[in-house]
Amino acid sequence: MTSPDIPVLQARGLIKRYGNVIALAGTDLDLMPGEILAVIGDNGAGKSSLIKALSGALVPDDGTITLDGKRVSFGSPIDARDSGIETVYQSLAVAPSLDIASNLFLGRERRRKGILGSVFRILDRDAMRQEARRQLDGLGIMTIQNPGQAVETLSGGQRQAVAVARAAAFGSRVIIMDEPTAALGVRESRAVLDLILHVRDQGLPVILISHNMPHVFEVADRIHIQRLGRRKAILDRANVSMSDAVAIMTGAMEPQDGDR
Amino acid sequence: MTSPDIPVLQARGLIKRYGNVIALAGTDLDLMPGEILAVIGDNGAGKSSLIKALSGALVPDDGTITLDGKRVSFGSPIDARDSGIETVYQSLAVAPSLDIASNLFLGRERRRKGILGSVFRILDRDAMRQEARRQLDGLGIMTIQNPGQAVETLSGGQRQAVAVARAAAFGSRVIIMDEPTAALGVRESRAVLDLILHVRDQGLPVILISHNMPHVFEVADRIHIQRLGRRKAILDRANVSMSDAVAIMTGAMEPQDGDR
Amino acid sequence: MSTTLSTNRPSGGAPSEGDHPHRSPLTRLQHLLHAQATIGPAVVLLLAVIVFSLLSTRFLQPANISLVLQQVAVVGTIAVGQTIIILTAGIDLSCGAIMVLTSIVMAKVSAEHGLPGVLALLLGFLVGAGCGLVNGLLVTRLKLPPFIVTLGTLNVFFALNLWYSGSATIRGTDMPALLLWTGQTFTIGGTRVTYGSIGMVLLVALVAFVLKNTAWGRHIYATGDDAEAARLSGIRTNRVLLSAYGIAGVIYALSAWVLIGRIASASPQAGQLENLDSITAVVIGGTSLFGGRGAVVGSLLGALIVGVFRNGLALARVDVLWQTLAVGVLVIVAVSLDQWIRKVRP
Amino acid sequence: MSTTLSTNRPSGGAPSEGDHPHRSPLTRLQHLLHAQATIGPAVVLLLAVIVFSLLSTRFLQPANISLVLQQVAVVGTIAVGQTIIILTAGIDLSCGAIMVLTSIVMAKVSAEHGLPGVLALLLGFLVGAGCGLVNGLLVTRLKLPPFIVTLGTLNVFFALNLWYSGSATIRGTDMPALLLWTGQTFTIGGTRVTYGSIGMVLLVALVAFVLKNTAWGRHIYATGDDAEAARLSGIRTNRVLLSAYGIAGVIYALSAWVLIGRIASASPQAGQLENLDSITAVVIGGTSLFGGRGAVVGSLLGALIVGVFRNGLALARVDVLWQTLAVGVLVIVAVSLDQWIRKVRP
Amino acid sequence: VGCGNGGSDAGGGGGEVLAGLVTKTDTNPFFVKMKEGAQQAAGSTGMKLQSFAGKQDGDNQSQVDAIENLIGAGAKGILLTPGDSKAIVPSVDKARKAGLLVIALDTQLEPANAADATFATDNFQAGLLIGQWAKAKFAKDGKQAKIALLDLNPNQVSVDVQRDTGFLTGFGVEVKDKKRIGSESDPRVVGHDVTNGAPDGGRTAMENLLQKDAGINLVYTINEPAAAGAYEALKAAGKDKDVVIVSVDGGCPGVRNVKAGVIGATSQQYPLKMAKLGVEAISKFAKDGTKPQNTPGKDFVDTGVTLITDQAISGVDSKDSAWGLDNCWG
Ligand SMILES: Nc1ncnc2c1ncn2[C@@H]1O[C@H](COP(=O)(O)OP(=O)(O)OP(=O)(O)O)[C@@H](O)[C@H]1O
Ligand SMILES: Nc1ncnc2c1ncn2[C@@H]1O[C@H](COP(=O)(O)OP(=O)(O)OP(=O)(O)O)[C@@H](O)[C@H]1O
Ligand SMILES: [Mg+2]
Ligand SMILES: [Mg+2]
Repeated sequence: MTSPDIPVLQARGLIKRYGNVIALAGTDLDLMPGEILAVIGDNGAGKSSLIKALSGALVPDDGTITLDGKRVSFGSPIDARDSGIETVYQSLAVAPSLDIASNLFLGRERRRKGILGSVFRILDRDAMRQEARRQLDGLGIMTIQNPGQAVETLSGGQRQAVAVARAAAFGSRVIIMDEPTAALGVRESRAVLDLILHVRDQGLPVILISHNMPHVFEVADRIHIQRLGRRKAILDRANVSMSDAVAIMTGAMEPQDGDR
Repeated sequence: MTSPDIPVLQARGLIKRYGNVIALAGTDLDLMPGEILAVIGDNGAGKSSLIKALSGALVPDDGTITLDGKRVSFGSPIDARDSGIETVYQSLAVAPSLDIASNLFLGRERRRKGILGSVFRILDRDAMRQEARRQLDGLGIMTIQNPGQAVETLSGGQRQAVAVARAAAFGSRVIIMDEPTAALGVRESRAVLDLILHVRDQGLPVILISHNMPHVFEVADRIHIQRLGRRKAILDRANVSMSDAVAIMTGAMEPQDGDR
Repeated sequence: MSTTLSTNRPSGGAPSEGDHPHRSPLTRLQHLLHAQATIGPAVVLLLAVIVFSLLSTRFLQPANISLVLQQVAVVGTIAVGQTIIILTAGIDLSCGAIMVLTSIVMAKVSAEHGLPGVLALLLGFLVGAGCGLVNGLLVTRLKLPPFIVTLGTLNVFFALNLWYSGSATIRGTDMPALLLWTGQTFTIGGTRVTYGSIGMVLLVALVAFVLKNTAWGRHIYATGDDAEAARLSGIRTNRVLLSAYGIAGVIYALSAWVLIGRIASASPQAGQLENLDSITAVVIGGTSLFGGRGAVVGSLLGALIVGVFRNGLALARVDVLWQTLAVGVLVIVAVSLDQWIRKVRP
Repeated sequence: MSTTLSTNRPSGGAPSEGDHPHRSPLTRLQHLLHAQATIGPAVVLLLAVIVFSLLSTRFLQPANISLVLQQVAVVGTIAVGQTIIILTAGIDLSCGAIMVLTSIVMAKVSAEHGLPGVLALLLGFLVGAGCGLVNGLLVTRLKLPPFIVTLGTLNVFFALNLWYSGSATIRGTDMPALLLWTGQTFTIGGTRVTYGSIGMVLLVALVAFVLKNTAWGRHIYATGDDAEAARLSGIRTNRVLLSAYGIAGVIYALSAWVLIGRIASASPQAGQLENLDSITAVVIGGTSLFGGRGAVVGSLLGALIVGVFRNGLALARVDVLWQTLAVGVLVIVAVSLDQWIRKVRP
Repeated sequence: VGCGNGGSDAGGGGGEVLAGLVTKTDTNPFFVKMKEGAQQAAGSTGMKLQSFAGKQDGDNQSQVDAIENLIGAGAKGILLTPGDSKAIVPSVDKARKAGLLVIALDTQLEPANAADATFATDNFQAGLLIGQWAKAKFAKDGKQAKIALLDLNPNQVSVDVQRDTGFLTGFGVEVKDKKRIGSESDPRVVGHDVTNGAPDGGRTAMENLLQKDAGINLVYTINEPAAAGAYEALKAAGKDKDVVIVSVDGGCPGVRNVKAGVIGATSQQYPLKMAKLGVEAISKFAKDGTKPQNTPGKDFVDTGVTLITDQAISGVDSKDSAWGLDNCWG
């Protein structure tokens, strides 16, 4: 389905202004099949804005996005989701008062079989619970005992796990994660990193935003450096040191020609 | 004023329950004069609850707190603040619609001199602005140009800087920071770590909560490991490896006797 | 180090608050009774009933209970629509005005223009839906707070009602029987019950079921909980909000039907107090004004609590003045008690 | 690597929205005019004035302007208290009931029990403060939403008013002159102005100054913005809330004084519409119902907008029915326009 | 079923006869006085009275609830001042079917015979009287009238319409539709505005009408509180000496205002009398089942209106304010 040379997801010249703040100043992005692409940058560099544009949560003022070589334009997160792009937002985007299963299936609920589902549009709650259970088990999330539990009763780490599980369960083309480990403990972070590797190994490309350099250098295949609303450089993890990446990121060093 | 052998801040057997969740299961804490004490632990280990108890934001169900050897009991954050304990909370605790100067002086506003201040209780806004400017400059926070700017117009990093500046400006006995670098970029985190070292060098002890082991091992003098609502171990940074600390934190290893 | 995505809580996890996939009917019932949002108002209602039945022997007579059901039918029906709006973190001050307008439309087109009852009803539902959609469009397109939108449309709809009706009450005797049907009674176990009361109870059951068992229902909760999170989760929140206001409008039209049956006429002066009354019912019923939490069954209980209170005080021959005062105190006490009950739960 | 705590924004920082430490009076004025919360309503008011002065030549006559000021004096005064409450993220439905109760107390103790005017006023202020504190205590102690608390106390205070007054109006001729003073006029440039109108304007100025220039004022905003953050920042939020309700109560008592002067009597039937009217003024004035954002000057403008509208429509001989409709539309248009103006600002 | 025979086991009252009073509101002093009158009459006839009220003018639903509660409580009769005189009829029918005597007070039902009896002021007559008086006064003074009408609210409730059109008719203005306010097209009428029957509304309405036409010299008001507010507006505009205010009610503060020259003339009505007659009728009905008879030639028992003015004009019957004070209510 995807050729190894055409980027799965490509952005060109994305621009987004908020009043007189320019969040994206014409940024590019290339995500190759099967890779983990890390996006790093200072606070306010436009990382979240970039991935929001890719996931339809934000409509850019200008610029183009292509998915598997075909131009797309996402008017809402639903459009991106329908194209197989799943996103874990920095703000998590879960509904605290709903249970885990409802959250997992939010916006793509399963309906009962037969007339009950097609005409009366009744949800198949049991099926969703069981499926949620299976998903969580599959990801090794064992501490969540009851998929009928309200998300607001979960710890921060468990909530993060639900958001990640949702993306992993439904993503069919691309998975995007915006600082998924920011609030997590060492062990929980570890589990998320393992999950990212696991997803990649199944052939799905992943975009990972993180401020944690050791994490980035552990899992990323390539590193996209965002600076002042633009892509400053794109580095191969194998060919760059952590300190050089940080130096480019903060503007202390200019990237080499080959990196641009 | 403080003897090097008596802990500045000491907690014994703090207990806090939420319904049938036990956030603190009888935890201890010792902060020695002039040290940076890191508190690490899994998500939900009770770190935030512990420092909330120390800063008066939460009244423990049981247990004692002593400040410079004298027993204290804080009914509200104001009590702790009046005793010289300043805290940067995980949730930042700033008022977004107020300007930076107002936030810096929130709850301890400067009043005009003379009758205007004493009787009519009119604020000395100019003095507060100037003082805020001085504080921010002193901390090297140069990108905030105008202390009259509303905090909601600041970036996450700049907000964090305001919260840290407030603690640094007013802390006279102890400064507590709950994950101050969680949302910060590499450079911004660096600045906060430098600030912590700077404060310690001026003789103020600091409690730092963080999930970032490299940060912890860079600045901490001692490391308090919180686990399941209790202090599991207390380690000297010089004598412990990062992987051992993480192993104890996650329960994979038992601490040695000397560490308890 | 573990390679599973697992987190740990000191106490072994929060109490389970949802339902388990496989349960006996009894467990289901038990869970229903303990559902967070309705246990409080149920206890308050029980207390009120106990107290009033001690104060007056008439209180627990079937005829009186049927009476209370009739008396709360209108506000109880409106409260169902109000609950949906409040669950989306909105508030509807225009509900009463929509009800009056639709009742006048139903009555007038049939009484004066000779439209058959069914068509008159249908037209009324259309008008109700239209008014609701106006609210919904203003909320979603202009991004105005619902409080303000409905504060404005409250005046607009009420003025339209006065204009269309010429401020004249339309008598039931001029209307087709269908419009008055909600006021008809039938007998259960020797007690007369109106179709309107039964309609209210069925509506509550239906909406409770829909909120729980359809995607739309889940989306109402998710949108009210955190609209931005819901949008990012792939919910078309604007569409959800619009449909919520539209459906609430239809429910207000239903309440107009109940109202016509109840007073056997259509009065353009009605409905001016229904906004605060329905909000009171919803709030006493345990639904949060901040959205995303609550249940429509609670609102029915809330309406019943107020109804039982008014009726009980009247039977106990308490003066109107003190009834007003007592209802004020009731609101505060009932909501405090509800909050306290929730805290006490494990 | 830099050792300073510095962050970077692509565009060089957000626009400066506060005031600079040193400015000329002119710059100060300019900043005042451009203050976020009041530019919108000011523009709306200006537009309304322009339109109505084109519709009727009488509109801009000083006498008519003085009239509008008198007509909004009561609701404008109440709106000051309402603004304080809304700034704390609350809402006060009981404001009108507190006003009537205090007006009756002031009038009755002086007219029937012969208390001197000063003492009657003082007692009125005490009652107002007491009612406000009851609201405040229920909000802070029981942690109930202000909407519910004041929905309850609204009934309680109103019932107390009816009970204490025996529903009888007290005539101005029986009262000491001081109580009626707010209705007295003096002449500025040939135009008669009542002390009540001037009192409202001064009150707005005073409260605006206090909110901006005292710690208490800052704490009101901080508490409304995010109560938990304010508490953690070392603000005694309960005390702030309590004082806000208490002071609002005193302001309602002031509005009672203005009311007595305006109608030269004390009527237990007054004040039933003041809750929604004052909220309308506050909301049109650009204060957010979510708390923490807004200004009391905006509320005065909001009250004036509604007053100008009603007066202008009456002068343009618009029927009362359509006035009701127009006010409904006004609320929505004014608030939309305000939001749009804010968006347009750089 | 349950309702009708509910009366036989007559509650905790120990055989006492229960009568109900349902008023439009419990805030208007008119109804408060009516309640007091009924209470007194009930006391002296050995009955028990329970009163209810709508929450505001036109609140039909609360009145429906009240009637049902009274049927349920086993009342023998109900005194009712209907908030919506048409919409309440079906509930009244229900009560009558259940064997209760229903008497309309103050305001007639539509149709009037829906109640067993009506003890009311003829509101049209009340308006007519002040209209006739004003016409005679203006004729005598040789002035051309410019009229402002301060009505209740935009809802066109029957009392409001009857008084307004009665006044205009009495004054000799041709009213095209006696069932609606504002159907006339006489140039002498400057305009109508609404007051909610309260002083503040009266003042604002007067102010706005004065802005329309500063030459207004005759003001009709729905009731005396509105008149008091209108007077304040006129005083502030310096016109209180040149303008004649007429009103309806005859409450003691209103009559005092007649005496003070604030109000030129008012039509006094008698809520205490209505209430007393009503209670007595129920008492009688409870004893022997007889129902009251209407005033000959009318479809209700007219409790009378009296024009109260200190500026008596020949040709128009009136009493002075001293008499009015002796007979005023509250
Ligand atoms: N909704 C918004 N309104 C106004 N400005 C915004 C908005 N969202 C983002 N911005 C601004 O756009 C710029 C880029 O923001 P963005 O969130 O994309 O940065 P980021 O790289 O994700 O930062 P962080 O590492 O702190 O998450 C910032 O200056 C931010 O203040
Ligand atoms: N207000 C509260 N109500 C109920 N439970 C709470 C509350 N605050 C904390 N808890 C529970 O107490 C336990 C300890 O929480 P705490 O916030 O202290 O953990 P933490 O160590 O700071 O975690 P993190 O690293 O995620 O910040 C958790 O299980 C949490 O769910
Ligand atoms: Mg981001
Ligand atoms: Mg924490």
